[in-house]
Amino acid sequence: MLKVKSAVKEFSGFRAVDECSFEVEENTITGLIGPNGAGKTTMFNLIAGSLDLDQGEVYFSEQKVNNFAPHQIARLGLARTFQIPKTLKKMTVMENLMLVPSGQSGENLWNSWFNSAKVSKEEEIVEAKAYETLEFLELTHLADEMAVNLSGGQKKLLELGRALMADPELIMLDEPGAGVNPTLLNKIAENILKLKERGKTILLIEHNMDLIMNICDRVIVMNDGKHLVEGTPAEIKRNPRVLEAYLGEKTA
Amino acid sequence: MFKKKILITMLVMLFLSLTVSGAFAQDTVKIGTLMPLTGGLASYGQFTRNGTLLAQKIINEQGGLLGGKELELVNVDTQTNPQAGVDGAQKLVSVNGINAIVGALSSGVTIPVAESVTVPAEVVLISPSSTSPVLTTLDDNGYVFRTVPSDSLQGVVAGNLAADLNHDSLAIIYVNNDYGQGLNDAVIEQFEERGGEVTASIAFEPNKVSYRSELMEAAEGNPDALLLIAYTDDGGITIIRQALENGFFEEFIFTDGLKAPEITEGVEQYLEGMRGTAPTSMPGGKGPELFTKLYEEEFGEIPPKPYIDTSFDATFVLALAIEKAGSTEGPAIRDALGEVLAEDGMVVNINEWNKAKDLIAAGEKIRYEGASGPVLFNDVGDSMGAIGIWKIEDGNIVNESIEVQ
Amino acid sequence: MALQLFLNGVILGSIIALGAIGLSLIYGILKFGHFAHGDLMTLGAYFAFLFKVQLGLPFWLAFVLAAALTAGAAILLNLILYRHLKKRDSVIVMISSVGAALIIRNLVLLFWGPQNKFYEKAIQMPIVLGDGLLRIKENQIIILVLALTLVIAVHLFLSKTKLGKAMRAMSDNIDLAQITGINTERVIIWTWAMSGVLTAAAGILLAFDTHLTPVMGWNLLLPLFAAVILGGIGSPYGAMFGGLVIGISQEMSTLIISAAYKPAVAFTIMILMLIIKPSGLMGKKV
Amino acid sequence: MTFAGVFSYLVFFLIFAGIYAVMTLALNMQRGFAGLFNIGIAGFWAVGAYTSAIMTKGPSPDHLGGFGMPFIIGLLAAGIISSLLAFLVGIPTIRLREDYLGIATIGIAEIIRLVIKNEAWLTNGVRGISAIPKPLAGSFGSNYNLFFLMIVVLVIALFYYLSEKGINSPWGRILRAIREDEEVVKAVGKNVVRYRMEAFVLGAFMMGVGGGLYAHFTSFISPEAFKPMQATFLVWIMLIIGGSANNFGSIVGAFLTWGIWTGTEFLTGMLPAAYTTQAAAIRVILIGVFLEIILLNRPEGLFGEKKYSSVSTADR
Amino acid sequence: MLRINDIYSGYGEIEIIHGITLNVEQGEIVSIVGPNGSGKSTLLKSIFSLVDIMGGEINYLGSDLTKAATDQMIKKGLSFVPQTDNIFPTLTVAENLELGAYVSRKNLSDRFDLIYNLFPPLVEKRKKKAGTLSGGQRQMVAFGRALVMEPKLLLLDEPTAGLAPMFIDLILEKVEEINKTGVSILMVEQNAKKALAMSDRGYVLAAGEKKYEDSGRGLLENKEVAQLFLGG
Repeated sequence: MLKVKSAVKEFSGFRAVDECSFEVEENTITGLIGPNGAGKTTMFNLIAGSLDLDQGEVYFSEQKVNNFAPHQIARLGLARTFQIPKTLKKMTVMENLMLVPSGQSGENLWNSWFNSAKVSKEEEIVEAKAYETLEFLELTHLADEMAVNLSGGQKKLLELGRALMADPELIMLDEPGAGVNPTLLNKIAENILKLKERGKTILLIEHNMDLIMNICDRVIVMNDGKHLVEGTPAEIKRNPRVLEAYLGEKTA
Repeated sequence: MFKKKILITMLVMLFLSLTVSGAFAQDTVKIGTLMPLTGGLASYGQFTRNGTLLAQKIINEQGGLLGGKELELVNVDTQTNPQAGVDGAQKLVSVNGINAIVGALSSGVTIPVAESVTVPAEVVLISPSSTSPVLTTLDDNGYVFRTVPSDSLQGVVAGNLAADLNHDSLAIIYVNNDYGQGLNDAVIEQFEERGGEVTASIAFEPNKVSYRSELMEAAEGNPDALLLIAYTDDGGITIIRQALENGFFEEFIFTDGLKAPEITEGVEQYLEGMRGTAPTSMPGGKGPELFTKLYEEEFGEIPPKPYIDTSFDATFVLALAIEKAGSTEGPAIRDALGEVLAEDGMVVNINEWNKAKDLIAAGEKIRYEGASGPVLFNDVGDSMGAIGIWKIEDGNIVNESIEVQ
Repeated sequence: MALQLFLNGVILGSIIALGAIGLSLIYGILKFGHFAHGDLMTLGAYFAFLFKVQLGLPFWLAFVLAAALTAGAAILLNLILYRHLKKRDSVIVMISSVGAALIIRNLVLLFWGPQNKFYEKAIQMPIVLGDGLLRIKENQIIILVLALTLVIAVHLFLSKTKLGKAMRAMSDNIDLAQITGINTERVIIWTWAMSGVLTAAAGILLAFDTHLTPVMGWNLLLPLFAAVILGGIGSPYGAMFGGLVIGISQEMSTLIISAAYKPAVAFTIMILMLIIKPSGLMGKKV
Repeated sequence: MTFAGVFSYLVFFLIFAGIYAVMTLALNMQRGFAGLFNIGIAGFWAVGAYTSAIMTKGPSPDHLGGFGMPFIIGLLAAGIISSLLAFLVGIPTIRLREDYLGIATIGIAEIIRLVIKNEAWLTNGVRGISAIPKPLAGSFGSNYNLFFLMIVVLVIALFYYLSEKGINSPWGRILRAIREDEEVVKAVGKNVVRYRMEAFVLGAFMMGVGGGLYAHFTSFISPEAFKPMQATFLVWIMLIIGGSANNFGSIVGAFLTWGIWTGTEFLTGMLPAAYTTQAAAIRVILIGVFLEIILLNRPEGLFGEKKYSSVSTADR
Repeated sequence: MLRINDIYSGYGEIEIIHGITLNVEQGEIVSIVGPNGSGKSTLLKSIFSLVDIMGGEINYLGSDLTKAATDQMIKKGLSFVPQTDNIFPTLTVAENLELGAYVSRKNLSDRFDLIYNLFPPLVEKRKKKAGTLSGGQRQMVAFGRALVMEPKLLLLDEPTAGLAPMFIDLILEKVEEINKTGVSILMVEQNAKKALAMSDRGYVLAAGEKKYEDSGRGLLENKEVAQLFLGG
């Protein structure tokens, strides 16, 4: 599904991602963990095209996607969320979601003007889909609320919803659990599992180990921009190198 | 709250602007003037407006027109900008109810005013300074006149002057507008016809800080003299000074825009004996001298700017035409303008409004010895002026000879 | 000929550079294009006219007083206008500076009228060097010396004084400057003062070489911006260099293209620069 | 002052303000909706005006022309050429930081003005193009201006409708989203540069048409009409006073500002002749002060930003 | 010397720190550790009023800091090294250091000598623009700038973030050296183990709240703390 080969990214001499390689299998939930500064978010940005690789390769669905523009990769079926939830503040929750589906004919200005019938028909479908997504997230009561008025957790859900609207093959979630209260966290976990049931592939960065342990099929640990270890959650939990990495004891 | 206040302020201002300007509208004959008081030509507009005011004063002091009505002038600032000028002209016509217009100064404003306001509204317009040849061919139903000759006329004289001064080659630097362009074309044609060679013809952008590179370009090929087509304030003086300072040229020929003592200030010794051309009065007329005297009595020293006199004349002949027509209707004024003036008419000087009225009452034709020379219109409304040659003597400008058309 | 054009370009360029330094610093620290900068330049030139011609003071004194007054005017603009708009979109601040430009220009028109003015009526004959190869006026030498002195002074100020370093630091990173204990409000005021002095100097020198008109600064504004962009926004040294490049290329362009297109040279360089290297020759990240 | 006079001036005033309103609507598309900083309006205005003039005039020895196209074609061509220009300007600059785009556009506008001034074969240079045909000239007698006003109102209405419809459509949704957070829009697979460019080009189209209207109304154009103050910054002032990202506010802003701009003329008229120059300067100063007061007290403009939405909530 | 009492802070309407109490005594090294997003940096920024304070108070050497101006804080001996963007890239190294002396210029050369002794690599880079240095050297410049302020209490926000392993140890050694000259230290650090090992006391944060407080050693030996990082 997703293959990263010897990825390298430098920021003014500092290697944020250093020869990192890993694979994500189809229809699995894979956790990407590691201490702060390990290069996880940088890795996400490299995959999603927000940053360009200095070296290495990224394959998505067997296609080499090195240095694609973000919107190009998104169109191949990759959706992502952001660590700090990004929402379109002065737009409604509904609009936040309806923005997403690609290939809407109304995105063409000409159609929006002169092909109203077709556009509004599609809009109904998109709207229904957005509403469905909100139902899935149990957010329907907020449909017409401006995104800026949502709580932190609700914004996280909205981000998730936006990822769903894209009908992606692969969803990359950057800390879906950060700053979220336990109830909401459970809900997010549930939703992620449901997505797997629907056949999606999920890659998530997370610091909440409960979440990782409970839902992940595999866990990849990054440290210092490198792929440190990889395994099932149970294996990872027992691995001494992981604990060391977290507490800052460098392996010499 | 604030929004409301702003809206109200704006509406009040709008209302005031419509009413105040038209409020004192009783029993006067109104002529609109379109003069730039801000923008690029602001330094001319103030004085050309004075020219019109002087005419107004003379006419009103001598009993007004149409049986004792006062002449009222209403000015609108064109901002030297067609958008504002056209709007202002329409305001004059519609709101102020003027009967004729003097203005505007630049052809860039005059022509759109004529095309979109005065011609459709059948209002006579006399420009004191728009020299563009376009004005001649304008489809104007005869409503557009000017008291300044088309630039082609002066160009011929300037070209001849250069040849007469035994210059074999000539460089021209001209201001990049329709005035400069027109003169430039005419000079080249005439000078080359006389066997001379124009080595360079360079347009300059007004109000730039340095013209040294233009001058350098002009000086290439060592022409005998520089013919400078410019106004004093848009770069003309700077060009003269920089030409002298850097030794690019020693011989100059000037045109009307530079006929001003200002150009010699500080550089008298270098410009001594230089000559130039300018529209002027026919031989025998004493309009210009009289005008200078009257102007200085009223406003103090007359500035060395062109078109103050032609503005005066435009106002005066409009008054003549209105008196002749006995009406303030546009078509009547238009027809009267063609009838009242004649080369062989009875001489009227610029301070003789009463005499003019009497002559008109007696059905006589008038030869108006205007401030800028005799004013006569040809059948397309252009002034048939004369071009004079002037010379710098002891730092002063003196008229030397006159070339009649 | 080329040499002469080059010299003319250097003179024009050093005047542009003086104006551009202040514009660049303000752009760098306050993050907006100050469209009233050209008109501040005009104001400075007219202040000097007031002192030198109308009040008969010696040139150097007029220069100093005019520079001080212009600095005051710049500070005043900041106090009554830009300071209050700091949190706004930079476009709003820019539009307000257009308004300020209108106000200043018309104040000049109001007090001094639309006619051209001169500091000195008499002209100077140039010193001819190398058998007519190069001509330079005494005044132009004064301009070059003064401009050079000011540029060196600015350089010393920016590199040696506490305040100068603080200005550069703020242009780099205003938040860090704040936690370093720099009183940012005060430094901003000093930045305005300094660019007021420099822009007044530019205006005075320009008028000294040619003449005064109420639109002189507005006409030079775009070349100023071109110099700033060329040098990299916020980089005072870049602005100096950019000013010289713009001045020289404008003058020398007449070797190749018609003089009528001379004003376009600055814009063309600017646009090419934006396409090739938007951060400017000496600029930081965009 | 007669009623008929005031009425005919009012019609005239509305035509002019209306042409400015077209410009303001266009700028609102670029600035208000897409966040694009165009301070070269004069350039697009001029290109539109000259294009339409050249397309519709009969043959003239003074400049390119002789196509004799109908008015409508002239306007369309004006829009198209102006958009083409925007496209070319946009290719290198639309990705840059907003103030870079601004400075690039003002530079382009000045270059355009110089080209118009100096390429006489194309534009008749400084002498300008005269006798630009008015549509159906002579058909309405003294009511002609009323007819022209109808055309202007029609254009405003059309642009207003298209702009509103566009901004409330999925297309506008993307545009509004770009203004909120570009990263999100990229992450969901939309080509941000393309939508920016579309808004820029569309705005330029409207400016071109506005320029065409101007040319046909005044029948004469010359480089003088396209200076930055009246042809660019005034439009900006209108937009800011009316309220950015609000089509209705843009139109009102244009009418009010043009009213003040020309209306404060009465100040000059009231004072003795000796002070007219001063009065004219004071007037412009007052306009400047007025603008600053609005910016300081109400930077979002009189009407502020309007909430646009692609979804109607009624049916749920 | 520093007492943070029940502080609430965050960005705009988003509250990140939910009532934390903390103190630093004269001469101590105090570390704040905790998982990502626990609010460590925000807490540090609250002290310098770089985020919005919604409640609580900050007391430093007996006076209320919550409303103090930055230059006042610096005069009283507080200085702060941010995690990123902590140098002026177009200024030279020497100029960067000098700006640290912006508020007070007493004994400047002594202070510079101290910095150059502490960070010898900076000596030869003195005239170089700080933006051209490597990450570790930049961090030295940032430290140097803060130390020139002659702080009594130095606030460090993840001083080792983004540094190569060899530099991490170096920088932390320097922190201890600085502490030995009598400067108290409050730092947020990701390398929890190392940080706690050298600290007199430590605080463990999670989700914007204080979870544990103990001596550095004590926290290191606390199994629960270790669990917190890997999930409890």
